[in-house]
Amino acid sequence: MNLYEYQGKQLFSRYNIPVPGGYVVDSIDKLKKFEHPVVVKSQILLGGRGKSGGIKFARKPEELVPAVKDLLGAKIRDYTVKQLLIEEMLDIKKEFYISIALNRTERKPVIITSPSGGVEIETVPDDKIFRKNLDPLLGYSAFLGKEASSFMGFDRDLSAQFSKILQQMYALFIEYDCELVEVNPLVLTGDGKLVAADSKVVVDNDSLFRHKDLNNEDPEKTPLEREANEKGYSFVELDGKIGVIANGAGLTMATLDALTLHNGKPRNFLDLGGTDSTEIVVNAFDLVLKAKPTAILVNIFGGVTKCDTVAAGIVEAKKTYNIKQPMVVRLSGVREDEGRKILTDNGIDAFSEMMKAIEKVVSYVKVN
Amino acid sequence: MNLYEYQGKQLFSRYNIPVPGGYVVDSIDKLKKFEHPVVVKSQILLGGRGKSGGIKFARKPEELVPAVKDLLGAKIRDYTVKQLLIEEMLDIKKEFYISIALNRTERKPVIITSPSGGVEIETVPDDKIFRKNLDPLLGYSAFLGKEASSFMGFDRDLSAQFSKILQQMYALFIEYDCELVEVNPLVLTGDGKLVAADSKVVVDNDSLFRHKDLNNEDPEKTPLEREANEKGYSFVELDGKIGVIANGAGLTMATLDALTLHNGKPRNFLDLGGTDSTEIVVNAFDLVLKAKPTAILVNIFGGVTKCDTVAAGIVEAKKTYNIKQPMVVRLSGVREDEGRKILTDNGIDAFSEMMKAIEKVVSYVKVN
Amino acid sequence: MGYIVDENTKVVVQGITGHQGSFHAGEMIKFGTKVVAGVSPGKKGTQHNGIPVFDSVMDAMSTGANATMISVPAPYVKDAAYEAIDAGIKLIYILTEHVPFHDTLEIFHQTNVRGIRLLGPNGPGVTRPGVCKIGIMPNQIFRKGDVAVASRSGTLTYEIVNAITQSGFGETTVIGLGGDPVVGMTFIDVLKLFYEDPETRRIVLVGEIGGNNEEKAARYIIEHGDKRKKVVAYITGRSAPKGKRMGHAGAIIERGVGTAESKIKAFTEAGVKVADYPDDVPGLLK
Amino acid sequence: MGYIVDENTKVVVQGITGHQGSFHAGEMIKFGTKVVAGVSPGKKGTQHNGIPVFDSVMDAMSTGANATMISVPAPYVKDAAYEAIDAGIKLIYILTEHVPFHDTLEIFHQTNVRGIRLLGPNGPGVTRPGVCKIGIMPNQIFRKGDVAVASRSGTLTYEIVNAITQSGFGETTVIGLGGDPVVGMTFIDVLKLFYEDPETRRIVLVGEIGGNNEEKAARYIIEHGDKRKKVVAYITGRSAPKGKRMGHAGAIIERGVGTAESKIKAFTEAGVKVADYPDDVPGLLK
Repeated sequence: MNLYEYQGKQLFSRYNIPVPGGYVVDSIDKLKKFEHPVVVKSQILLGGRGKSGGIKFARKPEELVPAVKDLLGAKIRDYTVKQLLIEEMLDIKKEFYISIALNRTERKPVIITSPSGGVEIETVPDDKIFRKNLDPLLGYSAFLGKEASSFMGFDRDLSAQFSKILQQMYALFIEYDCELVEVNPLVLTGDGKLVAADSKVVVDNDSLFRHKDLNNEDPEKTPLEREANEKGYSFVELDGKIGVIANGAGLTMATLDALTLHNGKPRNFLDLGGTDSTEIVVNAFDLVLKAKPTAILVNIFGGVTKCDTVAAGIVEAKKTYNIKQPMVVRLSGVREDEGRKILTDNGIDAFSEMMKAIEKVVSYVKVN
Repeated sequence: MNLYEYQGKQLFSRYNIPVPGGYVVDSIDKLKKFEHPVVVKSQILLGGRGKSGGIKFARKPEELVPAVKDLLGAKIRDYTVKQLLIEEMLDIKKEFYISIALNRTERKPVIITSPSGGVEIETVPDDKIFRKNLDPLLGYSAFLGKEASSFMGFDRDLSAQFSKILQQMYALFIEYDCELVEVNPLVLTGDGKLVAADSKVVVDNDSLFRHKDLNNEDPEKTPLEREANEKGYSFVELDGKIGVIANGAGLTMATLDALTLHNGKPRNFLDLGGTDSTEIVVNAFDLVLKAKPTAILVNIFGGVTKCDTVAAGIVEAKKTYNIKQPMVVRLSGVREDEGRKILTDNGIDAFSEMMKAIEKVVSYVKVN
Repeated sequence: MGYIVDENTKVVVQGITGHQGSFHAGEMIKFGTKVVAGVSPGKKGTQHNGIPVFDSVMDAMSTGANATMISVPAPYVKDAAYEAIDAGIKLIYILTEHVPFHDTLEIFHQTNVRGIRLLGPNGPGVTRPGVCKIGIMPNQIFRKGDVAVASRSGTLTYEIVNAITQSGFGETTVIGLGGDPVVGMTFIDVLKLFYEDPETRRIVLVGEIGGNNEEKAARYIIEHGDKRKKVVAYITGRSAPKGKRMGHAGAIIERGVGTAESKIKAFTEAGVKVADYPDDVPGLLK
Repeated sequence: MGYIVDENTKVVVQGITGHQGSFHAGEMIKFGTKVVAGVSPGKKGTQHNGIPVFDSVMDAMSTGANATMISVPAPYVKDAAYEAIDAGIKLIYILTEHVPFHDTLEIFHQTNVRGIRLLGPNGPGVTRPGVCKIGIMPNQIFRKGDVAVASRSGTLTYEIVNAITQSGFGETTVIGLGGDPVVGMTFIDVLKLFYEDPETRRIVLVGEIGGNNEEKAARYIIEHGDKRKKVVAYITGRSAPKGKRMGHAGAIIERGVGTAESKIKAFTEAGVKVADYPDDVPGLLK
């Protein structure tokens, strides 16, 4: 789950990572009195907000209301701005980069810092980047801050500030089950303080049961995806025409790949998961039908999810939702014969080979 | 450092380990109104307080003041009672034992629990004791509570209470650098609650720099030992006649052993430590002289602490304190010749072999 | 247990009284696996499907158990794994999905420094036809043969194994690595085993988008591969859009890393033929 | 570094600009030890007694360092040790005294699972005459010979080593285990090394009250000892009263465990002669 900048900064505050003074508004009448120059920042989950016009400055009192009016409700790329962070403008002397992320390759948290901040870290040359994998059994130790500070070329005072920030970021990374805690830029102000001018915090969805304080709707999800996820399905909307129901994430992905290679674009990803229940199949149809596909493909390899259970679900769904679209079913594996019989008894054909089913369903969308 | 029962229980409270309601008094006018039967417990660091008469009961209001008067200021074995814990009397249904300690052999914390509580754990037969070494890299995990509860024969509710207490004791053990966290007895009350009726908490002295909230004087130490420790010496008072100054804990112990085997009992243990300074030697004499020894033995094997430094200290101390007792010096090792010359120049002889010095100093106390 | 599982593998099932644990323990016994114990606190002394149930893994060690299948809800997986580590279990397979990856990270490093093998989480387990099965793969799809399969997914693995079996081949070993971003065994770990195993003559790797384990495996094949053993791969997620998790937590293309193209290119450069469709795999093994 | 220290041991000193670190680094160089680097944050690029100084152990690894002497104040020892572990150091010797034992516990287990050797805390280090010295033992007392010494104390070790040398013997190795209740190496650990070392023909163990390491060593000698190597022991603390720490944090008799009597009895039963006085040790070696 991606946190908004202001949510990340609230966590930063709780972990004693310095952030600029500021507040969040979702309407113009919640603006506070102008006391010093501020930055008005759209709270959307989009990299490069600044370049896309999502950030405005109010150096004088009369500039604040227009900036807020401009941004609130504005559409920036695919995002509608619903909240603004009004934040004290910093006296920026220098910008740095610092993050802690999961290094999947090493299966360790990795610390990344750079004296070149304020730009995408991918664009910074390697010799300007300090990377250090952290042994999770050792956890955070003070020497890590010293090593990073030495690379950054910090004096004793900045080294102490930087090490403290790094230590607290690591505590946040661990305690909030983060995939990423990033500060870019980390600003050195005119009076010699390091301040987190931005925040990017990504929390592992699977850990949310122990972080009840975080309950974002993921704004990157469509309403239908959200509905499906709440019902427990892995579901992704795509821009093709063929509705897909399959079992197992790998097989579902393979199904989409096969459709695409056959020039039949899928409308969605839907994985029935590993539960053997007719109701789950019926509800899956409900979701796929809401996506208004031109044709439907059901691709099942029976294991824990048995073919006859799926067949019964297909029959019930066809009646319940009065499905008009052409539907192609492939059944193979555990209780395949029983499943096929149920379908045949209800006038539905079923392939045994996946590729035949792919070809068939693609033929329907090509005809249309 | 040993904590008093009430201090341990204050920590227990902070860690949500249930304790009986109660308060501490050091004078009779601090007694609160009698509201229910109470136990009046002497706060002294002595096992078996009860048997020694250190605990009294007040079941009725009129029994409270006499009990407090009896105990406050009383002398129990070597301890004077200065504080009393006035504590709600528990409705005891059963008594258990639970502790976490350092297992030196395994170099791991060890959990010890027993359904036989309220007696010295050493007297409980082995088959009534659950022992489990804890891997410090894994730390505490819930399964430990389940394993211990299964041994104790607890039902689901008691198992949950017991596991919580164990988990919190472990947190205390780690966070307060404890050598021992012991609850004996852990009481099961009439209404089915587990309550810590006593506490024994021992904290590693070397960790006190990070536990500024704990600042007990160790009551097991004599005033002279306390003075010496504050000045940075390892110093123990013993009941013999020969004052001892040596360098290195091992050599000092070996010196005491050799004296004892020669029937010359030492008055003290004093280790100069590994610092090379005349002043440290002079101050050591000050301490030893305060113990009023009949004779003094200085036993030095020069390494980091050099023989000539010690010799200079001896000469200075002899003048400063006008030492009258017979003194035997043994010098060997680094800068032995230079040291011996300093002593000779000031009319002091020095042996090279330890055993000769031992024999000599013992001859003085035998003559006396 | 040199080769993940063998005739001496004795399995304890943590969470045996749960729906999944109960069902799959039964299936494993039917396959011939020595399921020697179940663990379910408070059920000491009972039996479940003829399997003796214990309060703790430590107690269950009296049965000679050396491997565990963990099938407990995600929030309790770390505790279950630590219990198994503490008891001296040598192979830990975690069936559970949705385990927080920070928990898996800790479990992985704790097992790794102690020489304990970790399989999963969120994978179908390991099967050696005729020898032993731990996990949830359907019993019917296997035949003893010379093909070793390692895969990041579940059902797709069955699909491919089934195709391999149907086309006349058979399997030495099938290993499901798990669909999470952090799992216990990687393609390189299993490649080492497959190259060492004299019975394995063909190798199938079923990868997917996300991470760079496939690329590392390709490099390993170039540097350490045994050319007498043919390696075939299949990669899912060619059609996946950037930034969307395709079911598996690990199957996501982030900042340009983890694309199917990159993996297919790496395998091709290592001389590994990459199948376009699952059904094409058996043909490439010939 | 099979045998704790050898010709290839290259030492970094953590805390080289401190009083102790500075002095003993110089003494070690005089002894012939390859002291290749010092660490002191913020002093990168400087020299100390001709030794290059680095900001971190990681940076110091460029000198080929494989061992460290940690001489930093007690509150910083754990961090220094973790830094050395992280950098890949294979032998960690901690000179510092008064390290909280919980810190030592963690350091010990972290090194132990990684196959790193830990010596100390609060011991004088290790010396192989003619080869290498790490620590604070006085250079003058050694002569190359066939006696291996392991001890829980410092100055008493010098006393006994000096007596051994004066009486015409010499030493293969002298190891100070450290005077704390938890230390990295025990008598059993060093006995294994002494028995394996062909140059060692006589062994001296200097124990003291507290714990039961001496008793365990005696059992090890009975079960695994090489009878061709004579073992002599000396135990301090016979005259110590119960419950009083005799200088060393580890030297305390608690609840009847750790008495000198128990240790002397165990050694005697293992055929190990126990000296009454330090000076008696050389005589028993003959």
